[in-house]
This record gives sequence, C-alpha cells and structure tokens, in this order.
Amino acid sequence: MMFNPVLLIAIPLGLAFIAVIFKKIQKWILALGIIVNAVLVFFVEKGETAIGGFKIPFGISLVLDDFSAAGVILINILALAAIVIAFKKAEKFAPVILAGLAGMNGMILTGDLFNLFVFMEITAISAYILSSEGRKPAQSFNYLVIGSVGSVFYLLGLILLYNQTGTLNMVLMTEKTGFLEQTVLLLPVLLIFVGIAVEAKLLPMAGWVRGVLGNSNSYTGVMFASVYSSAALFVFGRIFSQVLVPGTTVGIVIITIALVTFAAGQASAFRSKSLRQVLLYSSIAQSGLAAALFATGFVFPAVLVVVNNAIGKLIMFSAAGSLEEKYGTDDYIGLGGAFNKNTLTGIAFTIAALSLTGLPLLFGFYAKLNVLAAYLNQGTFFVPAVVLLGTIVEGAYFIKILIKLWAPGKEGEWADADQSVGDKRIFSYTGTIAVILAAVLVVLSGLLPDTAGKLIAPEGGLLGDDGPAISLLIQKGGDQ
Amino acid sequence: MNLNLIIIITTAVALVAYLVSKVNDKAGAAMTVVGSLFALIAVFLLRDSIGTEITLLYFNFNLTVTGWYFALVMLMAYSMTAFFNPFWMKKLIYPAGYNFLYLLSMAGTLGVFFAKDFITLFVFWETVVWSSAFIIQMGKSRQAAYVYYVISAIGSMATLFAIMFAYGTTGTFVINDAFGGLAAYPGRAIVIFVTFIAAGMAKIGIFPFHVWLPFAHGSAPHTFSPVLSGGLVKMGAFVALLSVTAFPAYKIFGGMASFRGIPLPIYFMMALGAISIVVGTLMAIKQEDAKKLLAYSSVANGGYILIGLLMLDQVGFAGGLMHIVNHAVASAAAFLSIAAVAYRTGTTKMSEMGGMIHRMPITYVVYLIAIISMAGIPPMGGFVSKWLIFQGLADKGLLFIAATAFFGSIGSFLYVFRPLSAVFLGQTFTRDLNKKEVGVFMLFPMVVLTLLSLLTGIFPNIFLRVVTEIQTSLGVLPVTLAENTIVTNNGFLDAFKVFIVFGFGFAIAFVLFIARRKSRRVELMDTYTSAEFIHTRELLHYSHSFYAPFERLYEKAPDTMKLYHKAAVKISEIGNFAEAIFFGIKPARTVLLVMGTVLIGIIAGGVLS
Amino acid sequence: MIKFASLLLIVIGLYGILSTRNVIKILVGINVMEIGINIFIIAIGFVNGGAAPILSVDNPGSLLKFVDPVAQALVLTSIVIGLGVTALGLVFARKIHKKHGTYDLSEIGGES
Amino acid sequence: MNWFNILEAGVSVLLVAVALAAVLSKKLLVSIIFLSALSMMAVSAFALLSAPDVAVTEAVIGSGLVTFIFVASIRNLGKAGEKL
Repeated sequence: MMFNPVLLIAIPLGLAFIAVIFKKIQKWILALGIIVNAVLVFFVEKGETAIGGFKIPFGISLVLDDFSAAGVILINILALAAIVIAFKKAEKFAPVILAGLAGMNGMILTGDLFNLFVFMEITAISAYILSSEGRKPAQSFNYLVIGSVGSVFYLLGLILLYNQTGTLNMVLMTEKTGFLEQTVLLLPVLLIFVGIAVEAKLLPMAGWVRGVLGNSNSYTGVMFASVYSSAALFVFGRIFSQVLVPGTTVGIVIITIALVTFAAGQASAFRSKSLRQVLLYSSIAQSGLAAALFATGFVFPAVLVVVNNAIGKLIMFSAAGSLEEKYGTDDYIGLGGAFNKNTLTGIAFTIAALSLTGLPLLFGFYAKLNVLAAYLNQGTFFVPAVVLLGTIVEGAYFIKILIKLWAPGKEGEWADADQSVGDKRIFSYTGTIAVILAAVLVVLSGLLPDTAGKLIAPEGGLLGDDGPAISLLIQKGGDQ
Repeated sequence: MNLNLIIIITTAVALVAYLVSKVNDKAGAAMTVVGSLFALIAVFLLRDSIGTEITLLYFNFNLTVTGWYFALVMLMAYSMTAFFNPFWMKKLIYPAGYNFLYLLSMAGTLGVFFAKDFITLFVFWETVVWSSAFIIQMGKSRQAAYVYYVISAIGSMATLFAIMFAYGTTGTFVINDAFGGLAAYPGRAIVIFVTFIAAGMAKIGIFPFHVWLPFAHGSAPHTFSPVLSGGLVKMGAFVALLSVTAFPAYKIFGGMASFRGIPLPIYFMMALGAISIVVGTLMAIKQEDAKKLLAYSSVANGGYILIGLLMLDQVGFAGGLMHIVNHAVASAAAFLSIAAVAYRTGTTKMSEMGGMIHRMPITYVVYLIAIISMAGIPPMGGFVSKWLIFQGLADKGLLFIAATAFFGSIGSFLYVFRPLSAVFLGQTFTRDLNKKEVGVFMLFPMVVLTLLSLLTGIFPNIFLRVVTEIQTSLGVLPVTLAENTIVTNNGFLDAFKVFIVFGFGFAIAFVLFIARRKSRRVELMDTYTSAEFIHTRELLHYSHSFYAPFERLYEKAPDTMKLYHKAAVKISEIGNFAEAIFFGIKPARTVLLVMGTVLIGIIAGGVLS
Repeated sequence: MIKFASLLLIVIGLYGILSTRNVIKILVGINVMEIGINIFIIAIGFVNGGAAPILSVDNPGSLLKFVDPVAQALVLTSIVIGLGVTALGLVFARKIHKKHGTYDLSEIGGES
Repeated sequence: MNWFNILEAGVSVLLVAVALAAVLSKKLLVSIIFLSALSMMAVSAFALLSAPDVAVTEAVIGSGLVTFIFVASIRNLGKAGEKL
C-alpha cells in the first residue's frame, strides 16, 4: 500500500500542534511522529502530487522522484537516529523538532519555488529555536539575522525570476529560464544561492556555524550538522542541478564560491583545537564539495558526499557533544584516551572519521571515487587536485584527533591507559547501539558499493546518467 | 587453497584474534603467529596457480610471479615478527586491537601484491596504511603515527589522482590496460608517472618523503618496527616496480630527452633514490637510538632498491629485486635483535647499554650477521644484490648514482657497527648483569632470519632463479646464472667461493681472538675525563657522539622535516585567515560578505561573459 | 518609481544591520528590509490600471485586467513569516539582555 | 503625469525618508515608532498598488503586532536600553 507524500509533511506538522497543546505527553508524541515518518517514508507514492485541487502547474505540487526520495529517506532516518541517540536532550523541543521535520520534508518534496521558501522558513525558525539550547543567545541571534537576510535575498532573487518567467513552478521555470541569457540569470541565481547557503553552510552565509555548532550538544549538533544541512543540500541540488541549471558563467561563479568554501573549511578545521570546531569546519568543507558537485551537474557523486557526510557527522557530532557534557571540555588535547573505556563508540567514531576522509572499504571511498571519476571523465583536473589536497589536510586533522582520543601517553613513552582522562561512558546503551549501527552501515555500504549505489539511485532514475556507472565499473574491475 | 580463501581466512583469524585477546591477550597474540604462518605457507603453495585470476567482492586479483615473490617477502617479515608478539602484550594499550590490526594489515598487503586493477590495489594499500598507523600510535610516539599517516596520505592521494587520471584517459581500471593505453598521451603520461610513483616513494622512504621512517620505525612498538622496515616498505618497492613495468615507462618516455639511455623522468626518480642513500647514510651516522639508526639505514637501502628497480635491465633490476629479499631479512633480523635487547633492558638508547654479548650471545650473532648483510659486506646476501646494482650502474655509466651508492656502502660501515659495539661489545652495565638471553620462542625467528641471510649470501641463485622468472614474465632479459655463479658483462660472482674465503678469514680472526684474550676489564663508564667531572652520565659512554667530528661537517644541513612543518604552519595560517574573514561570529560581518559576494559574483559574471 | 523606492528600502535595511551593534536596531533593520521586499513583490506584480484580484459583483469576469494574484499571496505569507522571525528575534534579544545586561553586541565581546 | 504617478512619487519619497529615520534614529523607541510609520506607509503603498487584502494584513500585523511586541520587549528596560 502506497501513501500520499503529503502525509510526510502533514503528520509531523499536525503532531507538532498536538504536542503544543498536550505538553505532558509531548515526548511520546515526538517519538511517535518521528517513528511514523521514518517508516512511512518507505511507502510513499512516487510521482507528482497536486495539493489543493489546482491543476499542475497552477497549484502547488509535491514531486517525489529518485532524488527527493533519497533526500526524504535520509532526512527521516537521520532524524530518528538523532532522537534515539539523545532522546533526553530532544524531548523538550518536541513541537519544534516535529515542525522542523515537516519543513525539511516539504523543502525536499515541493515542486514550487515559493512553497520552498515557506518550508525553508519553517525549518529555519525551528533551527533558530533549537540553537538557543546552546545558551549563547548572541549566537542564536546572529544565526537569526543571517537567516533573515538570506531569506530576503532568496525572495528577491525569486521575484526577479518570476518577473522574467511568470511562473514559480520548478518544471516550468526550467523550461523558461532555458531561453534566458546568462547575464540576466546571474543576479537572481546568485541571490537564490545566498538564500539557500544559510542552512547549507556555504561560504558567504557560514558565519553562524561557528557560534551555533560550536556550542551544540549531542542532539542539536547532529540536527545542525547532518539533518538540516543535508536537507538544505538536497534543496541546493534540486535547484542548481535541475531547475536553474547554471550555464558556464553562472556555473563558474558558483563553483568557485563552493570550492573556496571547501578550502577555507579544511584549512580552518586543520587549525582548530576544539573537537566540535574541527567537525563543524569539516562540515562546511563537505558542504562546499557537495555544492560544487551539484552546480557542475554531478548529482550522483554529490548525493554520495551528502549521505557520507550526514552519517559521519551524525556519529561524530553526537560523540563530540556527549564528550563535552561528560568531561566539560571538547579541546581534544584534553580528551586524551577518552575512547579507552568507550571502545565501541570509539570504533564507530573512527569509522566515521575514516569514511569522511574517504578511506577504502568504507562508504566514503566510494563517494570520493565517484567525485574524482566524474571530474576526470569530464576532463577537469583542477578540481580533483583541490579535492585531493583537501583530503590530505582532512586526513591529517582527523588522524590527529583519533590518535589523541585513542592513545593517551607522553611523547617518548608507550601509550598508557592510566593517562587517559577518565572512564566516563559517552553514550547510553541505546545511543551506543545507534552509533554502532550507523558505523556498520558505513562499512557494509563500503564493501557492497554496488548495492548501496542502487539504493541511493535506482537505475533509470533521475540520477541514472552519471549514476551507478562507476560502481559497476568497480565491480568488473574496469572492463567495459 | 586459493587467494580469496587466504585473504578471508586471515581476516577471519584477525577477528577471532581480537575476540580471543579480550579474554587472554597472549592467546590472541599466538593467533597472530598461527595466522601469519598459515598465510606464509598458503601463499607459498600458490606457486602452482600463478597466472590465474580470481575475484572477491569487487576486488580482482591476478596471481603474478612478481606478486608472489613480494608477498612471500612480506609474509616472512610478518610471520617471523609475530613470534615476538606474545611477549609485548603487557606493554600495549590495546592488545586486542594490535593483534587484529596486525593480521588485517597483513591481509591488506596480499591484496596489494596480487591486485589486477587499481581499485583493488588502492583499497588494500590504504587499508594497510591506516591499520598500521593505528598500530604505530601504541608505541612510544603519537607524533610518529601522525607523521607516518600524513606522509603516506600525500603519496596515496597523488597515486589516487594518477589512477583516476589514467582511468579518465583510457577508461579502464585494469592496471596493465590503463597504463598500457597511455602511450598515445605522452604529456599526460608524465603527470601520471610522477604522481603514481609518489605513494611508492613515500612508502619506501625516498627523499623528500623519508621523514616518517625514523619517527615511525624508531617509535613503533618494537614488534612492529621489523614489519615496517622489513615488510611494509617493500610495498613501496612494488609500486615503483609497477610504475616502470605495468606503466611502460621506458616505452612511453623512450622518445624523450634522456641521460645515458635513461629517460629524464626516470632518471630524476633515480636521482632522488641516490639522494636518499646519501641522506639516509648521513643521518644514520648521527643517531643515538639503535632503532632510529636502523630506520635511517632503511632509507638508504630503499634508495638502492628504487635505483635497481628503475633500471629495468638485465643486471641492476635483478639486483634491486634481490635486495628486496636481502634487506627485508636483514632489517627484520636487526630490528628483532634490538627488540630482544629492549625486552631485557627496556631501552633502545645505545648509551644506556653495553656488553650485552656476554648476556645475549645468540642475539649478538643475529645482529652481527644482519648488519653484515645490510652493509653489503660479503659473504652475506646484501653483498650480492649491491654488487648486481653496481654492475648495472657501471654498465650504463651512471657515474653520479654509482658514486652515491658507493658512498652509501662506505657510510654503512660507519653506522651499522655502532650499535654492535655500543650495545653488544664493551663491558656490561652492572644493572644488566643478571639479564638472560631471550627464550626459545623469540630466538626461533631470529635464527631463521639469520639462516636466511646466510642462505641468500651463499646460494643467491636460489632466489635469483625466481628473479629471472620475474624478469622473463616482464619481458626483460633475465640475468645470466650458471651453476652457483652470476655472470654479468663485467665479470662474474661465485658467492660460495666468496663465502669460503671470508669464512676462512673469520675463522682466523676468531682463533686470534680466543688466543689473546687478555684485556683489562673496567666498568663501562670508567672513562678518562681529564679530571673533569661530567654530570650527564651518558656522555661517559664511549659510543656517545661517536662520529662527532664527522657529524660537524654536515650539522648545518637543512632538515626536511622543517619543510613539512612550514607547510603545516601555512595551512594553519590560511585557516586563521579564513576564520577571521569568513567565519566571524558577528552578524554584520556576514552581511558585508554576502553583499561582497553578490557584487563580486556579478562583476565576475560580467567579465566572463 | 515605487519599485526603486522598495529596493532602496532593502539597501537601507542592510545599512541598518551593518551600522549598529544594538540587537533591537538590527531587528528594525531586518523589518525594513522585509517591508522593502514585500512592496517590491507587489510592485512587480502590479499592472498599471489593474483591479484588485478579488472576484465581486463589480468585477464579475476575467475580462478585466487584474494585478497578479500570485504576488499578493506571496506577500501575505511573507508578512506572517516576518512576524514570526521578528518575535523570535526579540526573544533572543531578551535572552541576551538577561544574560549580559545589554543589547549591545560589541559589549558582549567574543561569545563563541 | 496623472494622480497615480504623483501619489506614487509621494509614497516613494516618504517610504525612503521614514525608513532612513527608523534606521538612523539614536533612540530605540523613536526607531520603533518610525518602523511603525514605515509600516503604515507600506500599507498605503499596497493600497495604491491594488492590493487591499495585503494592505489590511500589513496594517494589522506590520504596524500593529510587530510594533506591539517591539515596544513590549523594550518597555521594562528603562534608560539602559535606550542608548544606542
């Protein structure tokens, strides 16, 4: 039995209102909503659904194709995992989280640019409220100001496009903008880019990230770094690889911004001493890479990067937030040997870090391979070189953290468990299980990339063009 | 038994060893012995199935004689060192993790040597890199694991670039096809050659990538240093080999400018190998720590191997291949004997030991024979392979490189005997008087390696026959072998006769030594100091700063490590800059940035279109 | 004419955000921007001499020239969202005041 | 030049002037009052551009509710809150 995708938005939104009314049982409503959504997302009907009785393209429509299906599945599963890891932290925000989930599902599913704006704002407001958990109101305020400016810019770009094309429907927009000149498109596209860049953590708008994610806990960190940013990146992908496909001029501008984001993020992560700060800069870098891929039109590699980053950051941010709560610091030099008594969590964290670096046998390697292959097949050498240099830096800072967290001990002496910071448990049992499951997923999908690739992009789907080709190639050892 | 099964079983044993170690770490360590010996025997038996291909998951393997040869060398280092593992479990922070990673990295090396396509090669390669990085951090230095990983990553990423570039050019990942098809693109081929060989250079420790060896070899757990130096370094040699054979470097670069018949790109790499010989030798002379000294000697020997392999000719290439075995055996034995000493005394600093020959005579003999081989002195194997490399260089008239190789040989006399005299000879520290020789379980691998060292020296043709097979399979004219004699253009070598002559010399020296044993015994630190009181006790050790006058000649030489330091500082500076500019925590900054971005974007767009 | 005035409003709003460290005034700046963009949207959708897009006895059919109804729908939504964001911003402003005793971001210093 | 154009010009000038006043005024309360005035000008602009329903909404929310919450939040701050 297949359901209408509207339910993915309507159920959490409705439950959010109910949770506001019945404050006493809001945590159960939260659990119910998230679980129902995580199950439902596998049983929604593909295709275009009109809302409100208007015919497409006059009304608002939801589009569930392979791309948005991958997006909503990822988002809802991640939201579930985040709740499982830190339910205690999440329960007081039940209505906010549910509304945010509705907003994210809406963002990914909608086929209308203004509708997208509304859902983005719902998501953003829920994110602002969640950020206040960091107890740094000035940072939340900073986030809100940046978000508001971004949304005004988005609206401005949108209305300029509307003025040119007379439509807000994505499909029609694609057709009509095809006739427009690049110079005309440049300003609106840049404005829209800036608007989406807030949640996607891309450069001109990434100023909030340090303040908000740097003070995140084991729940909010996961929400910002993997859930919200994945949703925003999927929207980015939808717009810049399908709706407003950038031509040469616009493309060069956007890709340059994205690559600068990548480089700046990696370099900043390299110099950071705080665990969460390293992770947040690494998230910015990964977002930059995904954005560059989307803007070039390499949808499948970009989706792989997004998924890899989301799962990796889920594990790492929840661990980092939890470490901060347990030990009162997240300066990784002061956390020497924290994994000594948390072996399972440590292994999951290690797998996540190695996967983000793109080490083989893990999902990240498959992602990295697709990224490189896409560019080199196209004949671009510059971007792969940048990506690989970034990977060296990334590997350097991750291995530094891993070594520190695993092996305490003075330089010149053997690593010694007695020198570790203590033996507090990082996660509860459910949290550990969730994290381990995520890590197992990373390993399994790395060992069976073909299956994983097909799950993300079924053959013949929207992503099929540059899709599973490389995984099949690996399978056959390159025999074509 | 096929290769898939070997890899799967060793991985499974690794997992079992992990679980067993959780209960009893010694039992887990014993599993590493079992697992590695099993792999050694199983791979040895693969000889009959050479030439077949096999697939596991998405990995494709191709059983070549080259891979078989390398795999045996590697597994020899792993299995012999494994005998030491049970005795070091107490010192390790994660015994279970160590045992697991030990076997996992071993399984990884198998995949590297038998890879048919690049994906397989790279996947297994990186598996080895990160699993060994996690082993190294358990040793004496965290910094070591970091440096090791970063340098390896530089090499690996360059190689990945080469792999993907070749794929983008020829459309295939199969090693021979992907590289074979590059002949039509000589411009790209240079880039691919240089970047592909980078991982190999980083692994062998060729200048300027050599900085990780003293760190990692010197500080890794004593039971892993032999594997690192004797085994893993040879993975780099394998990649270097691929870059002249699978990548038909001589064919592709044949039309280019060349120096004495060697195309310039290849000559450049050989020159780097020559520099490594010099740098490794000079640095080894300086060291005060026995393991660091041996690590630098690995740098120098890596240079020999690289030069030999890159010649890809009848004689020098055979020498390079032969030197892989010799150096693996000798350096594994040397590191193991130092580990055995460290097991008893708890240190590897030369100035803290002395006279161990009285306590650990067998270990002494093991070390002696190992360094004789390493220094390339007859009658050990190292002499045969270095002789072949010299012959190759002389044939081609590559004087500069031959000179450095010669320099390295002389230099190695200077440094390899220092641990010998400092650790084993002289008087025993009072502290160490009650120390005993290590147990049979630890002596066994050392003795086996020593016998192998002798075997390579006395009957090198046993190994050279395999080398000729490799040469034939790669389409190179094989080195000429007669009955126990190696024949080259410039002469011939009968290793057995050399052994007889040198053995006779040894015997005479030994008799003289026994006959005139009348030296006065004093306490080790009882040194004449001109009535000056020396506070630092280790300065009294006669082997401390042994070559100080010589070292002064090059003490001002630039340190390569500083280069990497500077690069890291630069990246941090860029990071600081980016944080200050882009990631400020005030809203006004971001608003300005947005306006700037839009403005610049529009201007750039206007300029571009 | 009014189009340009509304665009100018957005610029003034941006200037307002940039020129002050006071959180309330930053919110005022954001509101100015939002008003500017709302007027701009309506102005874009405006057809000279067009009637309001409301069906009534006076304008029964589609024969008449309507101004764009989509633009007006957008602005309605946008106004409501603007209210929500402003309210939330004020909540944060109160929290800042409670924690630091001031509305001035420059007095708070490097809270990160 | 008809009545529409004249009105449009007048509203435009007022919009910009009031917005500048809102942004530039030193006192918070004055600033908020000017913001409210700006909202009223926006209402007239909407009415002028044949958007009566938007105008009504803006009047209620923009000049009503927004002003109210602004004033409410700075009301009990006394003099400290009024400096720039």
